Amino acid sequence: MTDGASTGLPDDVVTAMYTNMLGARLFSQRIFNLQRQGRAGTNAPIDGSEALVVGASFALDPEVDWILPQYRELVGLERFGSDVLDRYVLYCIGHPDGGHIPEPARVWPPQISLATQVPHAVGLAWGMKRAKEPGCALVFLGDGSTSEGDFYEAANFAGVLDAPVIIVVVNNGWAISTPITSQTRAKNFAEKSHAFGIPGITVDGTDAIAMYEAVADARTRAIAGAGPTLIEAVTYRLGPHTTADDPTRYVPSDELAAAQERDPIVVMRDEMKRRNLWSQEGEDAILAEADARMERAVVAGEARSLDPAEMFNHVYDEPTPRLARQRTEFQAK
Amino acid sequence: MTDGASTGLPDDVVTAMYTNMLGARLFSQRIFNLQRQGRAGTNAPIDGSEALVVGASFALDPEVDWILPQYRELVGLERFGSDVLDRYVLYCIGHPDGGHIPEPARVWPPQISLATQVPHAVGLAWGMKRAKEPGCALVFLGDGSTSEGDFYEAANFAGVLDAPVIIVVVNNGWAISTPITSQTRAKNFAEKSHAFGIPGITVDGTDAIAMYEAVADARTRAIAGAGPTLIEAVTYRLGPHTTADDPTRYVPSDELAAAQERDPIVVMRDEMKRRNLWSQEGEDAILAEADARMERAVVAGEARSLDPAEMFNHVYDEPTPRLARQRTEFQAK
Amino acid sequence: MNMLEAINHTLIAEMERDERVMVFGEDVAQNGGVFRATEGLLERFGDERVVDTPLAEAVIAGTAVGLAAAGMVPVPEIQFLGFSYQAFHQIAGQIARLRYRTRSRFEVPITIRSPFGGGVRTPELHSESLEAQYANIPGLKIVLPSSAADAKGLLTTAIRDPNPVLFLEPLRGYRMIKDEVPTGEHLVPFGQARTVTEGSDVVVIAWSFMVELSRRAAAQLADEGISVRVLDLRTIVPLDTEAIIEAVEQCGRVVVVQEAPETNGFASEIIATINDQAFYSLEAPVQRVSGYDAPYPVGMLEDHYVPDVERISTAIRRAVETEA
Amino acid sequence: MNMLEAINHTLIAEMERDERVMVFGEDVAQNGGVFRATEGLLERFGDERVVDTPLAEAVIAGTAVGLAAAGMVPVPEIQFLGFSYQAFHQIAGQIARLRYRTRSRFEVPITIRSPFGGGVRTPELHSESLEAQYANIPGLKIVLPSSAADAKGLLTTAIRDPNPVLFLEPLRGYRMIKDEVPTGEHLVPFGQARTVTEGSDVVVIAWSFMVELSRRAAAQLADEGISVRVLDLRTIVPLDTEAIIEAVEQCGRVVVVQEAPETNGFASEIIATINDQAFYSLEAPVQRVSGYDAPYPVGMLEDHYVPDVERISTAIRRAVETEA
Ligand SMILES: Cc1ncc(C[n+]2csc(CCOP(=O)(O)OP(=O)(O)O)c2C)c(N)n1
Ligand SMILES: Cc1ncc(C[n+]2csc(CCOP(=O)(O)OP(=O)(O)O)c2C)c(N)n1
Ligand SMILES: [Mg+2]
Ligand SMILES: [Mg+2]
Repeated sequence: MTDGASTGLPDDVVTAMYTNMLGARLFSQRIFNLQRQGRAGTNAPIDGSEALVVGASFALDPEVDWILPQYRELVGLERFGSDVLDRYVLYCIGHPDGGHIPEPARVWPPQISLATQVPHAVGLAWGMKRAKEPGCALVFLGDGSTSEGDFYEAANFAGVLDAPVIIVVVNNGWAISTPITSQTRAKNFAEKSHAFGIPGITVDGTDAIAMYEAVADARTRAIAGAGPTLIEAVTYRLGPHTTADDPTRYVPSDELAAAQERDPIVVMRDEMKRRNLWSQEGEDAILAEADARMERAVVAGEARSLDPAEMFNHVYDEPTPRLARQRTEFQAK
Repeated sequence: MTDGASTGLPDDVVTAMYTNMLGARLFSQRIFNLQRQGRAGTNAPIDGSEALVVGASFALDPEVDWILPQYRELVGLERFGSDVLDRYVLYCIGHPDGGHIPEPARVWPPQISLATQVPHAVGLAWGMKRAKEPGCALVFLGDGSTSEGDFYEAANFAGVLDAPVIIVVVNNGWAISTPITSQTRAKNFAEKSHAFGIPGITVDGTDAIAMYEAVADARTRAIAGAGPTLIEAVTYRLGPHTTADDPTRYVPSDELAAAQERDPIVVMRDEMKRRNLWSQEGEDAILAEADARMERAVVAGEARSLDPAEMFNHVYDEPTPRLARQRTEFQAK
Repeated sequence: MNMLEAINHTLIAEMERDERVMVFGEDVAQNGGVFRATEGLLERFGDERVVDTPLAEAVIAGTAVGLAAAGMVPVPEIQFLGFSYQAFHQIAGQIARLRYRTRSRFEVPITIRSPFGGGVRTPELHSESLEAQYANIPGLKIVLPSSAADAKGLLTTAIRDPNPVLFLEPLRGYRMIKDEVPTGEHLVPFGQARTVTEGSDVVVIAWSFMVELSRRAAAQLADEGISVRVLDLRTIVPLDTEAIIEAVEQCGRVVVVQEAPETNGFASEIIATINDQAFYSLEAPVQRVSGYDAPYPVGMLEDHYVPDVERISTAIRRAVETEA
Repeated sequence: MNMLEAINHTLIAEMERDERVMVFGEDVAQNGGVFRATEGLLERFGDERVVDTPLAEAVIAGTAVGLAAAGMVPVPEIQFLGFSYQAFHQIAGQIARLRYRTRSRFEVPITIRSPFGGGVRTPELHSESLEAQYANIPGLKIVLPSSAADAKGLLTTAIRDPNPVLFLEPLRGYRMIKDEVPTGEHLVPFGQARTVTEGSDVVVIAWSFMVELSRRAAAQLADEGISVRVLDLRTIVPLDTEAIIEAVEQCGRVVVVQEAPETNGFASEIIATINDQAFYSLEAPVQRVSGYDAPYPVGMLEDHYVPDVERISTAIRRAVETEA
């Protein structure tokens, strides 16, 4: 495992990352609560993935690089534009515009059909390479999702193409109730890279700086034309799978307790303290601001109007005659 | 690569293997010619795979083990019962009974949808393990087929299950016109085993004895409960992909010439000579007998009757009312 | 008993009856299934028969083929029907054909259970009604219970059937649908539609959760003096053509209701079947009520998308009002 | 020019016109495709635009999504339509929906080319007609040319269409179908059926290779004094409902021909559409001619399975003879 010992990252960057991580957890909790109040649908909290998401996003260039998330990461991508969170709130409350993260944010919407986003990322990287664009694509998928054929097919093809793509396996120990030991006998998820002939590394995913460095290295390689990298970011899912899940049925409490010791927020807070960047007031201010930011997102989201006939738009660029007929019938009701 | 140096295999076994290999090539050529005469459909010659097929089949126990072929191997499985060839001839001439290899032969019919047979083999091995049956399942797939999700998903699950399955990747350099370099960047196909946490070995697939030993070892492990093995058998496709293919469009002639030096029949003939088992008369007799055997298969196959209404049978155990109605209509025509 | 309980009880009963029956899939063992349909099976039957698989639908379906060849009776679960797409090549290309390809050397007594259908604010690909995409594939049987009693009777039949069965469970009905479930062994044969309510002016043909909505529409219209028969197909393959013909002959007017998109949904096949075999009994065109030809939408739109009692009632009125 | 040549020429023309167009798939580059549809493209456009992929249909379809997002116009080939099953989750679950999910942030100008259809003794899963399984999936357009000229005109339209298109090529027609192909730019709009032969007693509605057989049946029946109109749908999504209605109104009698299995094939949708919109013009039930509800069979049986001129003629006679 790459060690997360602190490096030359400037203090302001470290502070920005910590701010982002605190925000991510708060946003996630707020959305979770919205579901409990019947104001949002099923959603998956980020708890445990803050460091790896924020670390990765800081190592990328939002102007040229792309992020293709699974579903747990979107609350942590503030660096890629404030639209990401605003739209994710819409997504969670069930508004169709939630799937539309507007330009210039280079972030795809949540992917529910697991691992299908990996071929998309590889295709995108392939296209960027052909177009001689400067960036790369980074895709997140879970440990469980690595069992899907799409992951293997895409990672393998990425190798052949030397595509500028970074594949991040978020190993949080669980796929709903299924532990990684039921998922694979591979020594770890980085080992899977041997099947594709690409580099694979395991990173401490609770350490934002370690993640930052791993992604920065992979990005340098990708952009230099040296091809894809598989990064396994090891963490632990600190919350339930989603609002619909009861982890006490299957998560061993001692395992969870041990994982909480390595809570990514705590790890980063320690780094902040080590650098003399942390204070209670500072933390309170960050949280207050995040809270206000989230409040604005929710208020705007819930106020956003929606014509039910929107349901017929964007199926094609222009509706087929049949769809147009259905829309007319619907509106005549 | 495991070395194919000759071992303690008794002379009569070596002779039987050689006989089988010669037969396989002859059968394959005859079926190829049937297509040229308009008497059979598209088929894929075995040339280059004789040693690895025969070597594998000799390391298995036809009474308890199973073989799930791709499509190129069926002419080489005489050891699993003479029905295998007879039915394969029916298959190639387009008779539906060709897909039915009768009991007790533990061989599945050809698989056209590439790599889909790997999950079947893993399921079969899983079931045998649960039933505490003594055998194992061996599945063949091509180098190209390793790019399919089914291969990865199945090999990975096999690892988790400790299923008694042997996965043989026949690396013959090509998938139709696509060379292995366009298929993957993995160092070799045995390396893919790291993704599944199972042993992977590369074997000289032109050497029947080396193949025999590799499969025998894997079988011992499987039956002892030690789980699956991935075996890469390296050879070269000496003929066209199928009767429909023109390899001169893409196979470099020097590469082919080099491969012909390692023609598995020649390699085994050398071993026969080394053991003083070979004579021209012996070879002629084997070929004459194989020829007669094939002639019988073709005559019987072409004489086999077929009621067109067979088309409605075996869709279900009993036809649905609609299918029965369709059959009645068909017969009334 | 609700439908979920009926399914759970049936799985237990069948696993007790036949020790070849195996249940496997994502989160079915330790967690008892994300809806608890397989609750308690692991404790009862052990981890050789109740297995949490890796997250890979193709190999869930594909290993079922091999297990069947080894003499097992596989009852895999696909967590949501939308994810059966990942296994489509195994279901449509392999499971549906193995018997045919091998002239019955290999039987395929597989029952794939999977929830589907909308109305409960699930994420993308959790709600889609895909039965029509499977109905065009010969070799499968497709079963869609609409009551708890039928869930038991049809699941029992499915598990004992030597053919591959897609057993599709209405997500919205899991807990909402409650009815009397026969105790003891209970088998409902495939291909026998059920008359849910008697009626003579018009017949509404439906399956799965749309039966429940059609029943409500029928009850409502009874007050208006319209006598509505509701016919629950129960299985779409095999199809109870006789019951359809008989109902069309008696009522002359027909409504077909499906949750799936209009174009080439299974309603089209019902209409084609009526055209083929009961054309002269039709007094008016068949009315079809469907989801729209748009992907299943997100939460705020889904109640507009999925047919509801009002749309069904409107179609019924239109059917009876249309001139002969 | 035969259909294969028309396709090849069109690919060349479109790649010359628009350098964003990329062709990729199994054996399409070095080998020029197993049927030579992509012959010469590699030499002409280089290995950045014409790419042999690994043997993995899901990633062929899936990378097309990403390529489109990078501004390319992907024209992937699936070697045989039967193997699109391996990519079903990407085609049905992703390609068909990305525009909808993202409210058009991401367009999906992908044209998936794939041969299908029987009659030429191919191995298993090479001959299946699967169009109906795709027609129930909103977001796709489904195009099935029956002439070389249309192959050019429709493929040009497909490549320029900003929506995902399944472009399904009749294997049996690749070399057999030959006709005059307009030189220069030629676009055939989607959703406009083509009247292949004029006639007034009965209309035969077909698509892809079944159009050719229907034309032959029509020619044959002309001698018997039956005037048969043949309508080639060209695209089933979008569907030219107007042309269908008009033909039904004028002929009163209808035959629908498909190669796919009967149950829930696209013929069912045609019949349902006629029921919805031209019911009162029907003088007799629509006759449907289909493959059977069995998996596509092996070589010795396929000529019995696939509809032929005789079965179509019989259905036409039955349509005109049936009492009103
Ligand atoms: C193709 C597919 N199969 C099944 C599911 C249902 N499902 C949703 S999340 C999940 C577990 C995902 O685990 P993992 O990939 O480890 O991600 P995590 O939730 O742990 O971040 C499952 C099985 C799905 N969404 N997509
Ligand atoms: C799923 C699937 N995709 C594509 C094909 C078409 N096809 C038939 S054989 C072949 C190449 C197979 O190569 P490989 O696996 O290396 O086996 P080999 O023929 O070399 O023995 C292809 C692409 C197929 N049969 N199945
Ligand atoms: Mg996980
Ligand atoms: Mg090969």
